[in-house]
Amino acid sequence: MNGPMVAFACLAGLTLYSAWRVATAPQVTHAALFLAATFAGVAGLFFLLQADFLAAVQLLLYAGAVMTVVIFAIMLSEMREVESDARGWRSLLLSPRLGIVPLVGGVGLAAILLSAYHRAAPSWPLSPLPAAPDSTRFIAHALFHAYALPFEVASVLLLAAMIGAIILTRTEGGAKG
Amino acid sequence: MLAWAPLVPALPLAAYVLHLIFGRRAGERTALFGIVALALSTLLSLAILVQVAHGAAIDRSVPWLRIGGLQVRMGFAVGPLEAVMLAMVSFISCFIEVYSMGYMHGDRRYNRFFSNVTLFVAAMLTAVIANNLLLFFAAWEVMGLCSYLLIGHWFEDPANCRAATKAFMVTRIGDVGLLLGIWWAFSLTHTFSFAALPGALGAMHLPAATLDAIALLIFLGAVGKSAQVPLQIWLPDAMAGPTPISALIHAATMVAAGVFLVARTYGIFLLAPAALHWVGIVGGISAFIPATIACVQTDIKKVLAYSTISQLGYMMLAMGVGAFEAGIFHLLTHAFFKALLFLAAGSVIHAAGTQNMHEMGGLWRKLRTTGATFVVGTLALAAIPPFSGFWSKDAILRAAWASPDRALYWLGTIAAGLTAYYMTRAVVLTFFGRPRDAHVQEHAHESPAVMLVPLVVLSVPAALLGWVVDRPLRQLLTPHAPAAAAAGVYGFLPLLLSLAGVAVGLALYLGPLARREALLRSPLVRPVYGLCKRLWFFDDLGAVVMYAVGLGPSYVIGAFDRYVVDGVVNGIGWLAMAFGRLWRKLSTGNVQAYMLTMVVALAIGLVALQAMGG
Amino acid sequence: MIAAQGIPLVAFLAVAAVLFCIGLFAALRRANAIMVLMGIELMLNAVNINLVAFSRYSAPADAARGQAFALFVLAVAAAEAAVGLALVIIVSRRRNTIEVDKIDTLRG
Amino acid sequence: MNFGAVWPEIVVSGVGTLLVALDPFVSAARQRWFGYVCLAGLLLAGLLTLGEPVGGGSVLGGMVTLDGFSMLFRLIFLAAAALVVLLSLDFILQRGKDLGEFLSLLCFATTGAMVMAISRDVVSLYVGLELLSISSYVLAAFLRDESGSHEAGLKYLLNGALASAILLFGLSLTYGLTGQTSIPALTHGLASALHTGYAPVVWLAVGMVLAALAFKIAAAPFHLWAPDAYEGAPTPVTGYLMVVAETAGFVALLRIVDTGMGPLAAHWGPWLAGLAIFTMTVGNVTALWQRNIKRMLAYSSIAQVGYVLVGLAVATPGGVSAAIFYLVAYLFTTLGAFAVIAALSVRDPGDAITDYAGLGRRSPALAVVLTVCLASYVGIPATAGFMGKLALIGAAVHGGMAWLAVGIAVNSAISIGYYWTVARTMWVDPAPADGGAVAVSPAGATSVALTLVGVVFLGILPQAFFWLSHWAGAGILR
Repeated sequence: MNGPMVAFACLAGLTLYSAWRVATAPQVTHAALFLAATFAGVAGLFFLLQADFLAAVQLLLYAGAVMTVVIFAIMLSEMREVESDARGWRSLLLSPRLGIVPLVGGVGLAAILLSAYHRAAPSWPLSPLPAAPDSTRFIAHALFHAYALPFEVASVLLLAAMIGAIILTRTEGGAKG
Repeated sequence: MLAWAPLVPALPLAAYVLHLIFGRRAGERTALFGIVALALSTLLSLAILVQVAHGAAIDRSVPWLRIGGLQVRMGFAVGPLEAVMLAMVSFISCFIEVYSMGYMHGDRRYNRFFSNVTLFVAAMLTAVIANNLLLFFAAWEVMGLCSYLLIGHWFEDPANCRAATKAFMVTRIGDVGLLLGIWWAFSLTHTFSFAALPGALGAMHLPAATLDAIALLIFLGAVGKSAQVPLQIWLPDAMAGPTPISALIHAATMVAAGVFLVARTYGIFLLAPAALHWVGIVGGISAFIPATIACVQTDIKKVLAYSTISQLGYMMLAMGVGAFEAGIFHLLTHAFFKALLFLAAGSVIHAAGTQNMHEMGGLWRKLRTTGATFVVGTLALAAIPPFSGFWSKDAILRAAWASPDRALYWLGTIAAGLTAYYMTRAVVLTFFGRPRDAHVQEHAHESPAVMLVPLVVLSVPAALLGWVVDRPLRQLLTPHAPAAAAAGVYGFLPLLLSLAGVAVGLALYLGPLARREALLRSPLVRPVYGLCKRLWFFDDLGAVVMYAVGLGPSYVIGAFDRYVVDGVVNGIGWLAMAFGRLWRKLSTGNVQAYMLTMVVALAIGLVALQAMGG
Repeated sequence: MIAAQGIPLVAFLAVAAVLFCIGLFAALRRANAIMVLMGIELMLNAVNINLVAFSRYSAPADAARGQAFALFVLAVAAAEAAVGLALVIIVSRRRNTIEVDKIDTLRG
Repeated sequence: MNFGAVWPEIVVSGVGTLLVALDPFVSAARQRWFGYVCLAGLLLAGLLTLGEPVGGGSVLGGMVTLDGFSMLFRLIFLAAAALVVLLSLDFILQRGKDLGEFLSLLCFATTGAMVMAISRDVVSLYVGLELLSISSYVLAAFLRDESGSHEAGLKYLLNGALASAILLFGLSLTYGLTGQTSIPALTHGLASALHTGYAPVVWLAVGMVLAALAFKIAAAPFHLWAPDAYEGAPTPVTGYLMVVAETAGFVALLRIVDTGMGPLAAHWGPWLAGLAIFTMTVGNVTALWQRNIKRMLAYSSIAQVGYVLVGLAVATPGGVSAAIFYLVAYLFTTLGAFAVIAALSVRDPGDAITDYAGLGRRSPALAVVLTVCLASYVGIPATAGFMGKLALIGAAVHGGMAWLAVGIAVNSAISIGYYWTVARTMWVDPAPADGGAVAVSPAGATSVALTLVGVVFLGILPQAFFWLSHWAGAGILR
């Protein structure tokens, strides 16, 4: 086990364990915290892959902005009936709605994906190629040249999403929302 | 004059538009739109017929669509066959509309009736002059739609709706075949043109099986429309419509369109002898079985309906044995005498207020004119010389005798005897003997002149058309055909059987009732009688087939229907409903259930792709 | 600087695949609509691991595409989350619940 | 960087921004002007589209291709959006909602669809798809106080987001296999990946992309979200989703699957064929059970999707052009039906089929148009739907999949059942005692008339559109 291998194992373990807890933690607040941990783990994986810029965006956008919105939403919806997710291991194995059927679906899909990868494994590269020295610069270059159109469209998209979120949530004329 | 032929359908179409716009305001005067237009069409088509008789013909088209390198043309063509059909259709429909003025008087949907009839005639005439299968098919579908609307004219009675839907669905089975045949032929030859198709198909040196399949698919359309066995089950039910509709659409014109289709694509059938033989077989069976069923019907319109199927069978039989011109001849004579019979029956129903012949009897005294015309029609249908039916039926059976498959001749000949028998039975039950129902007798009165005039007018061609046009028509349609082979004594056998049929009918039905009942109880007759009464189980069979493919409406299921819960909504195949219900249940409203369904489908797809792609 | 030297590409792919399925599992099982959304966010994260890993292991000329793609996925995911949470807030106000299996008046 | 190629998109999104910016300054009484501004913008964008050169090459860093396909579909989306604007003016104003915001979201969604039409790269195609989808989620929930509307929005979003994730996973695999995101490059890259040991992963990518796009077009069994979303959404939005969102899904399917995965057609063709038959059957048989007209039309639209899929499944140029033609026919037919439904529900929100009793007497014009649209759905001659079915049946027979043609024929026979119910209710059943004549505004009447003209024109003189769809579909399969 060399250094990168150990780092990879730790980050992968953190990511997958936290993700599992997002799916299974009885308390919604706990699940939200594990979600943040998952995002951080993914950012770490990006870092390991020398995608520094993406790692930073991941931390800022997800662990920062998205998590804030999640917490807000949980508070705004006043935690109503959140307990009904508070079903532990027992429901995971017994409840068709909240456990066993989704579990079989997830595990089945994972098995399909992994087996396909396994059969293609001899063809995948074993080691990364030398990376560009400055990932931020080459992403910027790509965004402003090849991907200029989607970049502009994405800005329209964020505008549309913002307008949409405002339209949906604002309260009108003093009436209770 | 020939170049004006598109006006023949265009005039009724214009009348249809007038019906739509002014119909409601015009009250019962609305009928005049259609009658005037059809009178003009009749004059025009007679003029065309005269020109065609002198050797003129026309086939004109314009480019309509260009898809890739393909060009589809639209246009019309008039030759001998089309000219004869145009004249017949416009003439009969004009008089039927006149008759309907009286018959439908006071109906709450008077305008709707006339507008639909006019649209139907426009579509029928379009189908006749179309020079390509595509336009023909479009008009053919509009005819089906009008037939559907008119069968269900009195839709307050659910039985009528049921009959309408049954007719629509059953004929659609044929239409699916026809459409596939059209597309198949088109994809091979890149043309829809009637004139070009046989040559193009013939030049391709296709395997015989392909040609047979194309011809049989086209024939399937004809089987549906012309109510041939086994798709005949819709026609008797279609009698639920007003009687003028039965006369026009379900006797004289639309049902004959199937025969016309075979005649129009005869070049294709000539390339496929096996398919042509099947046309003859289906025709022979359709001539025979419904004739037996007609012998045991009590409803006067049902007798005529089964007789129509039987006569259409003769026409198909003629096509199948290569006697193209004899088939068209019979189509022509049949159109007149069967329209006459239906209109006369309508007059009887109008007078008696019932369709059950067992409640009639002795009406001759009250309905002289109607009775006389009905008898003329009967003699024509029973093929008693010199009435028109004799000439055309004789031509068909002579040709059948000359053909390799003599079984067809025997089927047709026996059916001729049966025809004479059941028509004699109908006449006697209706008009002669002692009145069986005092109320009916009291109520009966002769119909108004507006109904009687068409009857009298139609009875002239019904009586005389046969020997008048026999030779000219043959020369017009097949100028170079050899004279029919001499059939010796077998040429006279059909006539003898017809006379025998009349004699048996008179003997049984003018005689005492007890003799008839004794006969029915005899072990030899009873099973045959039961089989005929049960319509040879065709309706049951049809129901089972429709049910099995989940295609037909559930109420086609005839007897079974009564046990199916009424809640099974307005009639689509029970299987389709059950399948739909299953999918509706999956739509539970729960998002996660939807997601799960999606994921399961994805997983199945992925596994299958992996397994198949390796 | 730690680099991914010595780790085969398929290891990253496997992590992404498992993360994708865990996200799916969360989306299918959590009753709370917010958590369903978060499950889908996990799936999008898995997509991004895929994209970045592929980009790192492919020719330099192709590398930028994967990372740019991943950036668009991030931006879209944020927008989707914003609208999704707005919808959840509306539903919670009108119905006093944010449990997806109780939001089922449209059906059949 | 030259943005000249995307002027139409810039204009439409610019109008969207303008409407929302002006919104606070315009009094409620003058909101109708937003509609006219929006229509003018869409018209301008249409003219600009027509003025674009059609070269087939790529511009904007390889993101965009200006071929016949992109031009035709841009125009389709603009026309559909303009019709929806016409039929939504009164609907939205009558409910006291903010027309400016509604129309701006409509413009954004249309921008997204147009971006999809011109994209030759999966990244811009994906971003366009998401712009369309996210705007659509908000539009579906626009009447947020009505319980159906916000429920529709939430369900649409959750399902749509899941489908997006699956689509992205598939696309990330195609990127990994080829190193490319441009669609023409995928065409070659995927074919060669098949022979270098990556076959199992290629199938994963194909399967996931197909499933996700099947979701977007609402093909069974990925359709379960659609009836709920379509029933609950505001009526004009339902029309918009059925036409624009589904057509955009077909654009993605044509570009990514037919073009990008073209060399694998022998593998996905049969799957699409199966999907087509299954979708049309499920759509039709489930529609038989519906009592709500929007929900019934939702299932009917699923069935129509099945018909269009036939054209894609045969994977021939004729099939592609038949599918494109059918999409145009479907546009007019669906928007015609929704123009009538929206005109009726301006005042009366009832969507049950029984609410249409006696419409033939209360408003013969609307009833005639709806009947014509239903006839077009069934495929009665002289309507757009008939020509479309004819083209599809022809393509299926030509492409050696005659059984698909039989499927279309049998299914259109089944579909008569439920379309007939509506027609009978309108023309036969007596009107309710309180049902007076229906008043239709000029905007509503215009949308009804335009769609009627479209349906009948396509049914009688389809030549021009056959030619257009042939021209547009020419570059799809290679």
